Amino acid sequence: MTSMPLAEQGVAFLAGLVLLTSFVLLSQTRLVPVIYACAIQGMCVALVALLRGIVDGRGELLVSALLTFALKGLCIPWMLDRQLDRLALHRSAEVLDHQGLVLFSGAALVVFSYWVVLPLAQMASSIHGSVIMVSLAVVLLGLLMMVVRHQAMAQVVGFMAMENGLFLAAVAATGGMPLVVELGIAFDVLLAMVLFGIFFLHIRENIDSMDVDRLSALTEESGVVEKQWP
Amino acid sequence: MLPLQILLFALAAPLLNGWVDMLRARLQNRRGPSPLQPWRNLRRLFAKEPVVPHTASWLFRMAPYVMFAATLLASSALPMLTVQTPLASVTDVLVLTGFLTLARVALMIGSLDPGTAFGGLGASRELMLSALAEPTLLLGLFSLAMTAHSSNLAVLVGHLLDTGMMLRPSFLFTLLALLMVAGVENGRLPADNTTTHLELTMVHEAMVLEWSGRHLALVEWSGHMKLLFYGILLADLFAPWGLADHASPAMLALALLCLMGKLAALGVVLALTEALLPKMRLFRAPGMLNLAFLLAVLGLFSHVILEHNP
Amino acid sequence: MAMSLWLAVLIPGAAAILLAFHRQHQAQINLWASALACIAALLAVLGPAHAGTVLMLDAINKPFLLTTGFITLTVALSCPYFLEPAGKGGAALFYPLFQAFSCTMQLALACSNIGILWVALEGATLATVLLVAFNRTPQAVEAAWKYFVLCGVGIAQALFGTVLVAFAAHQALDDPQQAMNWPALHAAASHLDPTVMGIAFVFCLVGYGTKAGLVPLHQWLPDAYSAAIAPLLAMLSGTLLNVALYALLRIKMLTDAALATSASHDIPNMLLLAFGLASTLLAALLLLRQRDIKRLFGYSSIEHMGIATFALGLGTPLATFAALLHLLCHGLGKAALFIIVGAVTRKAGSRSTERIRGLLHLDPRLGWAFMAAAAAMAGLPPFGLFVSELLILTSAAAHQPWLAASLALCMVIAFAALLRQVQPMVLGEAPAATTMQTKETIALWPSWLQLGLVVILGLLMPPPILHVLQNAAIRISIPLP
Amino acid sequence: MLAMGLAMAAGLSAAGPRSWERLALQLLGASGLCSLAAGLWLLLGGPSDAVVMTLGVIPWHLILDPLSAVFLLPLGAVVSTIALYARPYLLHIETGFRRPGVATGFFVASMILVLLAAHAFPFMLGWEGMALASYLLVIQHHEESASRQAGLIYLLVAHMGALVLLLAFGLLAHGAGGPDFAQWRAAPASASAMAALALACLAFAAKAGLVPLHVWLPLAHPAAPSHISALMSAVMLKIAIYGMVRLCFDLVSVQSALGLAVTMITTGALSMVLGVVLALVQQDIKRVLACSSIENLGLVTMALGLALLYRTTGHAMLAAMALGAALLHVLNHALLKALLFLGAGTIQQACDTYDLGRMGGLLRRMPASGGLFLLGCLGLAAIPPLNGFASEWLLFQAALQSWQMEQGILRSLIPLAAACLALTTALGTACLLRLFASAFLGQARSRPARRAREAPRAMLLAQGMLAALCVLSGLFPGLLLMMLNQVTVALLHHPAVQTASALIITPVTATQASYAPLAVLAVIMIIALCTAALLHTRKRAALRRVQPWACGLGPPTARMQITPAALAMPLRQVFAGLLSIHERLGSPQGRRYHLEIADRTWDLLYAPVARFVMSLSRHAARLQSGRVRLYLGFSLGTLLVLLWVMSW
Repeated sequence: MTSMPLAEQGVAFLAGLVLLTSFVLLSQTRLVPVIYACAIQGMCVALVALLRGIVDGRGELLVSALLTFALKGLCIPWMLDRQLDRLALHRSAEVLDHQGLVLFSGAALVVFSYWVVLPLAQMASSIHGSVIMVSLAVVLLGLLMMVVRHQAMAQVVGFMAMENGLFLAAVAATGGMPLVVELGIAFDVLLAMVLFGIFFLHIRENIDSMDVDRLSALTEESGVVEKQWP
Repeated sequence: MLPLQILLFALAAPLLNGWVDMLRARLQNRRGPSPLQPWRNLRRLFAKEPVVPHTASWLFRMAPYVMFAATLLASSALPMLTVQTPLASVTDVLVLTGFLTLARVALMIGSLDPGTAFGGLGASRELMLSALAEPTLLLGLFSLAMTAHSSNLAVLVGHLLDTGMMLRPSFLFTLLALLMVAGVENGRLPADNTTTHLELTMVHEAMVLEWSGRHLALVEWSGHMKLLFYGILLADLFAPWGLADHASPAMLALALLCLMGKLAALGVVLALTEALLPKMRLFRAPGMLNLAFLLAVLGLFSHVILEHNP
Repeated sequence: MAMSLWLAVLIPGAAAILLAFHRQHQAQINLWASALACIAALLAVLGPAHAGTVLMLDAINKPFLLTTGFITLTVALSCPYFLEPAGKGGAALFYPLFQAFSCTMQLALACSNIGILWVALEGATLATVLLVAFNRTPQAVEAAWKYFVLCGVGIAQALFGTVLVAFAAHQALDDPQQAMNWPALHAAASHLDPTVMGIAFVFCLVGYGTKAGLVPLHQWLPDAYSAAIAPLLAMLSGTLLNVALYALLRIKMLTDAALATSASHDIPNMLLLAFGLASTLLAALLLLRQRDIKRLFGYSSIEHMGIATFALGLGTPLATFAALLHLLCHGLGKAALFIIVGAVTRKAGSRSTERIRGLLHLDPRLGWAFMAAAAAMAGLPPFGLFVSELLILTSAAAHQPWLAASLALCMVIAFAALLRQVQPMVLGEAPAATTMQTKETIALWPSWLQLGLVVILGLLMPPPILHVLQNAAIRISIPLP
Repeated sequence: MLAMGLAMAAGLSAAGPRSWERLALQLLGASGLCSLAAGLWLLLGGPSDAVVMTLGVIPWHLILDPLSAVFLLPLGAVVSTIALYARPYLLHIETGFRRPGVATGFFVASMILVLLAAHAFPFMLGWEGMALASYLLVIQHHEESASRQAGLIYLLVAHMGALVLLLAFGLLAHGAGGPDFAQWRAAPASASAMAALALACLAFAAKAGLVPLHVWLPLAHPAAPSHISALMSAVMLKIAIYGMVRLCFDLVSVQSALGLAVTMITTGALSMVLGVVLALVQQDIKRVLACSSIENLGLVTMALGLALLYRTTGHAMLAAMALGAALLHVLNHALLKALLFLGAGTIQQACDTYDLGRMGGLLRRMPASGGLFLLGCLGLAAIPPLNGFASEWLLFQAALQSWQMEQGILRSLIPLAAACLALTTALGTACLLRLFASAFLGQARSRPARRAREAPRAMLLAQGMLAALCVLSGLFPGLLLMMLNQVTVALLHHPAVQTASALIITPVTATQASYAPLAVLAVIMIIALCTAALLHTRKRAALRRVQPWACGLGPPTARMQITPAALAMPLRQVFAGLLSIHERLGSPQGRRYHLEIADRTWDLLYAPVARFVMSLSRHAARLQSGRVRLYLGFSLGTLLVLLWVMSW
């Protein structure tokens, strides 16, 4: 740790912070802290991009870092918060079933992603190899969160966590993709958030609860009459 | 030579039938009609006026002629007196069974044509009995043909004559099978009773019910000829001695004598079975015919496996 | 030529923006925009291969570009008929998103940057989500939510794969700016690091596989298909599935080249074979139980995608050629089929396969069209799918006899299920109760034109298209030295 | 080649407006005559011409060689007579599709394509096209659910067979390095070739309707209009036999096809026996004919198996004879079955029912078609002078020569097969007799039967042509065998029959056996005529007509007559084991007698398979349970598994 220059130490610290926030997301029951954790994660990712931009001196990386900071750090959490007010979900807490197992499997996922990415890490220059490992772990944890949580809002936050992980990977792997691609990705994520907002209203209106399991009308198991063969 | 054999065959048939009926009567210790009685019946029937049901079509009148011709044709290929018969080179064992089938089909068509209850009844029973008896006959002849590597009857009998009659298991099985089949085909007692008119039991008689006059005569005559055909077939295949190998008058006379003796013996055997065996229930007949079929297959296998001489 | 390529992509985009703000006679604008886009695509395809910085054109994406343009045109022709019950508001929502969707499709096909490819596919998902929830029923909302979540997650995984590809390119290539362009990537494919490309392939396979509806990731497809309206269905099945497999195909070319030397060089093919077989088997089994006509043909799409993936997994030039032919014929045929299915549900007044009866008596024109389209999907002779299935099975029997046998078994089950469902619908007496839903009938000639194209592609394919497909197949199956 | 072009034109022109119907039928007739001429011209010495053109993906290699010419003969004959027959027949049909001509044209064209194909892909195209076109014809009257159900099963089995055939062709193409038949002939024998041959024979057995896969045949034929079921039964089933002969004897060289030969013989024997027993108990006239097709196809397959067995044990000369017998039976059966099906069509025209129980006494109302039907029945029942007997006799001769074989087991297998053949011939005669008797003899059992009118002239002319062909090939089998010799020489380098003059055929040597049908007929005629002349010397007035005897209870009514079911009752009891028979006395008070006879293979083989597939799909449905979180779990799981696989 000590041998690395200051910037790399910063990047390592921020990557550790991002990993920590995804574990916080997994364990939080109430929605408001979940949104705040997601905002922090967004900011950390933006800061990593900023540091990488300064170190490599790539101007466009700075622009995308600022854009991500504004988008994922501020704008999207604000939108989610406004949704909470409209749906009056401030107080709603979700009972997480077998919490211990989920956290343990989260840890297992981190070990697994480390084992998978190991051959890549040696190739990348210095710290960025391990950052890729962290980003893979964050993506898998985001997916795990979407699988585990019942709340529609929590699932959206899980999706946002995955997006953060992906942005981190982009920054770490290639020092930022060409600007037009970054813009496209950011625009898509924003659009996704708008659509999620619209869907929350529809879901609330149709099944007047935000529990995703209630959304299971379309299924194959409804006993189709056994059509006898001719 | 051919017309002589056909004429002789046609005349001898009623005689054999008369002989068997007389023997059966004697066994049931009654005097019974003289062997010439069937001739007298035929002459009487030829003189009577034929009557045709108005529901019958042209087939009804044509069927007796086809039946008579087919049976006569089958007999012409049989080595009755001489080993070489003119038609032998043209027809063989399988074609003979084909003629018998043709005769039987003509009989059944004739019986079904007027559309009466009896005709249908007899035809359906005959359908079953013949459908199960014919394969046994075909198979028996087939296994015998296998021994002589040829299905030409004259060659077959010639082969049997010169190789002599050593005791072959396949011959024994085939003989038993053919005897059973002969019994069923000619409507003799185990499966069918020629003399009865009881709806429950009659097969052959039920089919013949509607014919009268010369049609009935022809049908009766071809029935007799069929019995003689089976007699001669059994005699040739299993007791071929005494057949003349060339057409000299002396040899022909000797052959005629041997033939008369053999047929008389067969008549005795037939009369005995008729007298001893009771009439079987119709659905016991398939059991017997399956046994005959098994015997024929056994004969075939014993020939193929045991007596293989390439 | 580059000009017409740009036009082919930009016209739908411009039309989308125009339709979003302009309310009057949207149908005509939509029709004209699709027609112009289709002509532009035709002109571009006829021209030589072109490798620009943003857009590129080579043997592989030419056929897809042409078919996407053509399908968009035919679907646009039938839009007014289907949107008529939705009224002004519905049309105002439908047309811009429809054009946006076709713009993203053309962009995904023609773009030379893998990043833009991903952005285009994500854009396509976003554009169609609202369309799936078009008629506001609880089922539609639920289907749209599932579609959005599952495809979003899938596409995210594909993004991780794209990032890894860029990372590998970054290591191998000298100038980082070129790291994302297909031509550069293909040129340097053999120098890419095998392990990185392997993991990248896995992520892309799971990502784009979700969009293509391969089995373990297919759950969104039947629900989305049962909720969506017919023109959207035609576009989804006709173009989106093909584009997803096209992207997967591109990544597979890179991975094959990268892994050519390493020990696990045939793992990508094995994975594709496994996915293909699993899709065909499960789709065939579930086809037996269907009672909703749109869901039935959704599963039939999964089955055909499985067969195409299986053929791609075989790897020989003949099998790849057959896979491309299969994708093209399936796209055209399925688009025509869904237009007709839409008309059938409107005419018979119900979507359940048990209540639609005696179409031939109800409306002979529609009945025969439906029978022909279903026969095309079942792989019966005059149609192209029969020829492609014939080529796939013969080449599969040569290389993997046991897998070929199981594929044939799945195809038989699927055929039986399809026949058992479609035949009662078309033949027999029409029950008196079916009220006439709509007076005016849909113009069936575009569907017949598409089915005609499928027959031409099958039996008497004109030589120019044959050569394009053949050298595309050769380029795909034999990695560049 | 011209024939196929004409057939395609017929198909297209039939799609035209109603007035073109007549043109379509003429084109169809022309294509039939053309294929007949092509076949004859080649067999009587013409060179075999070939056409090679590549059109899109499928290369169209078409070659006309002796083997395909032999199969073109029945096709040409039957198609031309059908074109003649269909015109009046179709006027009566008002239900179902308005233009059956389209499908008929394409059906004939695809059959010709299969016969001429010399490359795997056109062969498959023709094969599947044949299945699709005949499916469209089977569901011609798609109002009745029975014909829809028959169509469903028929197309399913046909498509299954086609896919299996595709796999076999794939294996063969792999072994020989290319899908062209010429490459296959040159390819060395390999293990995969044997497996491919077995697969191909399985597919051909499904198409020919051999026992385990025969259920579609008794359903499909009654559903199709009569002239189409004649075409299907007489020609389409033979195309499967053509495939079998082409692959086993010409294209694929295998070290020892012993296993295949034995299976062919046993399947043939099994389908012969089961086919004839099924035919015996059917109530529908076209079902009887369909089941008897199963029996005859079984006979041909047994003959092919015998030929294959002789070839593998080195007796090429005997193999040629068995193959000759098989091909002769193919020709004879095609002509006879077409004649019978057209007869069934005329009966249906006359008293618009196919149910034997409601016919009867038609001979008086329709003497001409009655006589022709009788000729067909006698021919098929293998009565000596007619043509059915010639091929069965030749097959018996082939079986007779089995003493030249060394291995004991094989030598005993052939006589067993001969036993089955004997049993089947006998039962076949019984079944056809029952068919003819219950349809034409006795009194009319229903009002339409009583008022039946004679068939229109065109129909009778078509049947007359077929009957003439049957009698000709019956009396002069030598002519046909001379043509067949060319095929057996091409395939097995041995003539089928040593001397095949016009009058007499002797398969091996004169001493062994020979058969001259003409002489047989001559002697029968002489004897019959002289007896008739002898008896008619005295001038007799017209025969007196009286009431038939009914135990004196007054005139016998039609109800007192025996019904077809009763006619077959004794034999049904004997073979009850093979069929699943449900007899019950229905309401009211047990006076209604119901008899349903179902095919046992249905619940032995098909029902369990269907149940298994449905249960599989029930388990598969659990995958689509509807919960989003489960789907996401699947996505995560697949990702982890793949990553693990990738990092091996």
